[in-house]
Amino acid sequence: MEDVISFVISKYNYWCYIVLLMIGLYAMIVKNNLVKKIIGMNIFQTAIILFYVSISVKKEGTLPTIIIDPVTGTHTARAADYINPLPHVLMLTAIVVSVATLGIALALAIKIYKEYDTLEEDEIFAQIRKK
Amino acid sequence: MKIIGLIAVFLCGCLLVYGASDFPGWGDPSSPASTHVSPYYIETTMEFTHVPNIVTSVLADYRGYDTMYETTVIFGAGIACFLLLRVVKKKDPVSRLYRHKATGITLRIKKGGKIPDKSNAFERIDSEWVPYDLIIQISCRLLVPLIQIFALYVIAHGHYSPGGGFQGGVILAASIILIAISYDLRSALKIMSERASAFLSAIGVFIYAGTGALCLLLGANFLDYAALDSLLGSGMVMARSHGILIVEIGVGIAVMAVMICLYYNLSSEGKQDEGL
Amino acid sequence: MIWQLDIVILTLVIICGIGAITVKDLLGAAILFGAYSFMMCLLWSIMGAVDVAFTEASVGAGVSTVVFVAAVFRTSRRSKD
Amino acid sequence: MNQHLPAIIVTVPLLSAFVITAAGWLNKKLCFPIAIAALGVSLYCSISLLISVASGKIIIYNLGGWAPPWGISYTVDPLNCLVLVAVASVAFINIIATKKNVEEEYPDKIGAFYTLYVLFATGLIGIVITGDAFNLYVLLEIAALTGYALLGMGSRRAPLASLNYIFLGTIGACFYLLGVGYLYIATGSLNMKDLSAILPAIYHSKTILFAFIICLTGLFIKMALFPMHAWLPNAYTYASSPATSLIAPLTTKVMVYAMLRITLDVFTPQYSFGTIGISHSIVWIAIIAIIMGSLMALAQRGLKKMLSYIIVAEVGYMVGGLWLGNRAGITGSILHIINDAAMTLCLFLAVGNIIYKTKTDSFDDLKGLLKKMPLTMGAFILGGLSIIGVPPTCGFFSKWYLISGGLAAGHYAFVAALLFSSLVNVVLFFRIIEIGFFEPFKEHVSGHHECITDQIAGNRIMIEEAPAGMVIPLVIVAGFLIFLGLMTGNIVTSIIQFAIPAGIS
Repeated sequence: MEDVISFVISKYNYWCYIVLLMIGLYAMIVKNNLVKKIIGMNIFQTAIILFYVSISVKKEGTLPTIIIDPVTGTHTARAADYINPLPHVLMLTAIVVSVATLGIALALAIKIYKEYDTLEEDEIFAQIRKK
Repeated sequence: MKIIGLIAVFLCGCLLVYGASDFPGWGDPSSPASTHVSPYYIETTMEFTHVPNIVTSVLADYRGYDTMYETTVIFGAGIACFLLLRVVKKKDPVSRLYRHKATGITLRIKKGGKIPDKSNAFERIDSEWVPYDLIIQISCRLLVPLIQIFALYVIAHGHYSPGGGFQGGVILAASIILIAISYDLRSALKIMSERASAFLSAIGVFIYAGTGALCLLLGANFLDYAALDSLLGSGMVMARSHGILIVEIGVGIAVMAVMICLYYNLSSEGKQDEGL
Repeated sequence: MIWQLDIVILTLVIICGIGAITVKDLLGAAILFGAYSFMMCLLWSIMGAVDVAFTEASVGAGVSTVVFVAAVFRTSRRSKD
Repeated sequence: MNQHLPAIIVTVPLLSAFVITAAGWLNKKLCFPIAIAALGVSLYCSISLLISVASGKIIIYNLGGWAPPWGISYTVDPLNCLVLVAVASVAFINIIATKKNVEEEYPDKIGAFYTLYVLFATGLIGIVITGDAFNLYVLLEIAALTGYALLGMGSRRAPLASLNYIFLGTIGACFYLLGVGYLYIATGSLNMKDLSAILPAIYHSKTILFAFIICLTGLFIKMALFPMHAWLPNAYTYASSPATSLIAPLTTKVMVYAMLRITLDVFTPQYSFGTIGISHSIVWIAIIAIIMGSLMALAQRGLKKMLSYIIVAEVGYMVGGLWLGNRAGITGSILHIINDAAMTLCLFLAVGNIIYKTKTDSFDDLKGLLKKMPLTMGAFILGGLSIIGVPPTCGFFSKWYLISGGLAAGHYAFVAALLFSSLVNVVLFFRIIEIGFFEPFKEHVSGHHECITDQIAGNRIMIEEAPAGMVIPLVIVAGFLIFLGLMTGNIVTSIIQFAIPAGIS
C-alpha cells in the first residue's frame, strides 16, 4: 500500500496534467456552446504545457540563469545545478501557438454569430436543417 | 451524449495514466531528459553566446529557427483575423452619435445625414456609451508610459533576466489595448492605425528572418549569428549576443503589432469603428 | 520548492478549469479562464519555469482574457451549458 | 550557394510573405507577382535538390550552425525531396490557375490571401524537409492555422466547418506534441536521427509504446483517417475554390508523409510493423476507411463533397499500403502520395472552373457541360479515370503496387477493398459523364412549342470555357497525370527505391 501511495505522490504533477487534459477534451467533445469549446481547447493546450514544464524540473536545481559571481566575475556552469531549459523554450512556442489558435477560433466564432445569431451548436444545426 | 463523452474521456485518461506509470521520477536529475541534450546548453551558453539566461540563448540562438516560426505563427494569426473579419467596404452605420462637448447634448445623425462641422465642438461617441470617468482615464493615461518603459526593459533585459521579445511585445500591446478600453477604439486607432500595425507586424518578422538571411548572404548557415561579426566587428561570441538582441527586438515589434491588430478586429467585429 | 503550496495551487487550477467550462455565463467563464491561466502561471513559477510563467501571465491571463471578453461582448453572454 | 538550397527553399517564400503583406497595403497588383516568384524559386530549389539526391545521397543542413542534436537540422533524402517537388509544384500551379478566381472572391483582401497562401506552402515545405520532431510541430501549426483561415472564407457554412476543423486539428496537433513529449522524457532528444539511434535500446518501455501510439493518433486525426475524418468533407466543401484546390491535394498527403517519417525513420520498421503488433488492425481500419469513403462519396449530390469523400478513401489507400509492411506496399504508398496530389489537384481545379462558370457544383446543373466546357470536362474526366485507375494514367500504377503489396502480404481483404473502391469510382465518374454528356430529356410539360425552342437552343450550346488563364494550367496538370504514369518506372527505380529502409523485403 505504501508503495502505491508513494508512487502516486511522486508523480502527482503528471496525474494533474492528465486530469486537465481530460477536462479540456471533455469540453471539446460534449459542450454545446462554441465559446465553451474554445475554452476547453485552451485548457487542453495548457495541460500539455504543464506536462512539458514538469519534465524540466530538477530537484535541487535553480532557475535557468547562469549565476555570475559578483566578486570575481566568473561562473561555474554545472548542468545538475540548473533546471533543464529546453522544455521551457519549447513551451514558449506552444503558448504562442495557443494564443494564435485562440485568435482565429474567436474570429470564426464571431463570424458564425453574425451569420446565425447564436453560439449554440444545436441551434445552428437546426437553422441549417430548416433551410 | 454527455455520458458517452464522459466515459470516453475517462477511458482515455485511464490509458494515459497507465502510459505515464513508466515515467522517470518527477524532478529526477538523472533522467534522460536532463542528461542527454540539455546539459550542453547550460555548459556552453556563456562560452558561445555570452547570455546568462539560458532560456533566451536557446530560444533565440540554438533553436532560433523554431522561434522564427513561432513569430510567423503569430503573424499568420493576425493576417488570418484580418482576412476573416475585416469589413473593408465603408458602409455607413445606420446612424451615428455625436455629443456636444460643452453641453453634453447628443445628436443622432441618420444615414446619409451631414456630420457636424469640424469645429471640435462635437465628438463622436459609441452607441453604447458610458459617461467619461475622470479617474479611470487619467490613471490609465498615467500608467501607459510606465507600462511601455517596463516593456522596453523586458525586451532589452531578456539576456539577463526572465523576459524577452515575446513578453515585452505583449506588454507593449497591452498599453495600447488599455487606451482602447479606457477611452474608445478610435482614440487607440489615432495612436496606432491599422495600417501601421499591419506594416509593423510584417517588419518585425522580417527583421528576424532577414537577420537569418543576412547570415546566409555573409556565407554562414541560415541564422548563424556568428557571421554578423564581419559587420559588427565585436568577435564571434558578442556577435551572437547582439544577434539575439536584434531578433528579440524584431519579435517584440511583431508581437505588439499583431496583438493590437487582433484586439482591433475582434472587439469591433472587423469594422474598426466602435470597440468595447 | 514547497510541496504544500504546490498541492493547493494544483487544486485551484483544477477547480478553475472545471469552473470555466461549467458556469452558464460566458463572461464569467472568460474571467474564470483568466484565473485558471494565472494559477497555472503561479504553478510554473514554483516549478522554476520563470520565462514560461511570465509569458503565460502576459498572454494567457492578460491578452487572452481581454480577447475573450471582447469576443463575448460582440456575441452573446448566454450559454445553455 | 548550392549548399544552402535547403534553407533557401523555405526562406524565400517566408520572406516573400512579409513583403506581400506590405505590398497589399501599397499596391495590390504587386502581390501576385511576388507570390508567384517566391513559389517559383521554391519549386526550382526543390527540383535541383531532387536531382542532387537522386541515387540515395543525403544532405544535412544545420540551421544556425549548431550541430544536431543541439540545433535544428534539415535532412534531405530522396523521400522528402520527392514530396517537396510535389508540394512546391502543386502550390505553384494552383496559384497561376486560380488568379482570376482569387481576384473575384477577395477583391479587397488579395494581400492577406496571398500572404496566407504562401505561408501555408512554407509550412508544408518545412514539415517535409525538417529533421526535428518539435520543429515539425511548429510548422504543422503554421500550415494548420493558415489553412483554417483560408477554409473559413467561403459560403455561409464555411466558418462553422472551419471551426470544427480547428477543434479536431488542435486535438491532432496536441496529441502529436504530447507524443513528442513522451519521446523527449524517455530519450532527452528531439532530433529524428538522434532519436532513431537512442530508441532501439529502450523499445521495451511503455513510455515509448505510448509515444508511438499518441503520435500516430494525432497524425491520423490530421490526415482524416476514417473514424476521425469528420472535419474534412464540410471544410473542403464550403470553402472557396482557390483555397480548396490548394489545401485538398496537400494537407492529407503531407500528413501521410509525416507518418511515413515517424514509422520508418524515427522508429525502425521492425518495431512499427512487428514488435508492437498493431499493423494488422491499422490495415483493417484502412480497409474500413476505403469502403466507407467510397460509399459516402456515392451518396453525395455535389461535386466538391463527393471529391472530399474520395480523399477520405484515398487516405485509406496510403495508410493501408504503408502498414502492409512490405516493399511493394510502401512503394505504392509513397507513389500514391505524389499521384494523389496530382489527381486531386486536377479534379479540384476542374471543379473550380465549373463553379466559376456555373456558380454551383450540384450534379443537376452539370447538364450539357461537356459541350459547353469541353477542355475543363476533359481534364475532369482524365482525373476521374486516374482515380479509377485506368492505364496509362498515374493512378493505375500506384494502385498496381498497392494491390501487389496486398497480395504479397496475403491481405486479400485490402485487395478486395481497393477493387471495390475502384468499382465505386467507376460508377461515380461515369454518372457525371452521363449527366454532362447526354442532353437531358426535356419533359413535355409546357407544350410542344417550347420544346422546339429548347431543342434549338440545345443544338446551339456555345462553348463557354473558363478564361484561358484557368484552363491552360488545368490542361497541363491533366497532361501531367499521364506523364507521371509513364515515368513511374523511373521514379521508383531512381528515387523511391532509396527511400525505403533496407530491412524491408
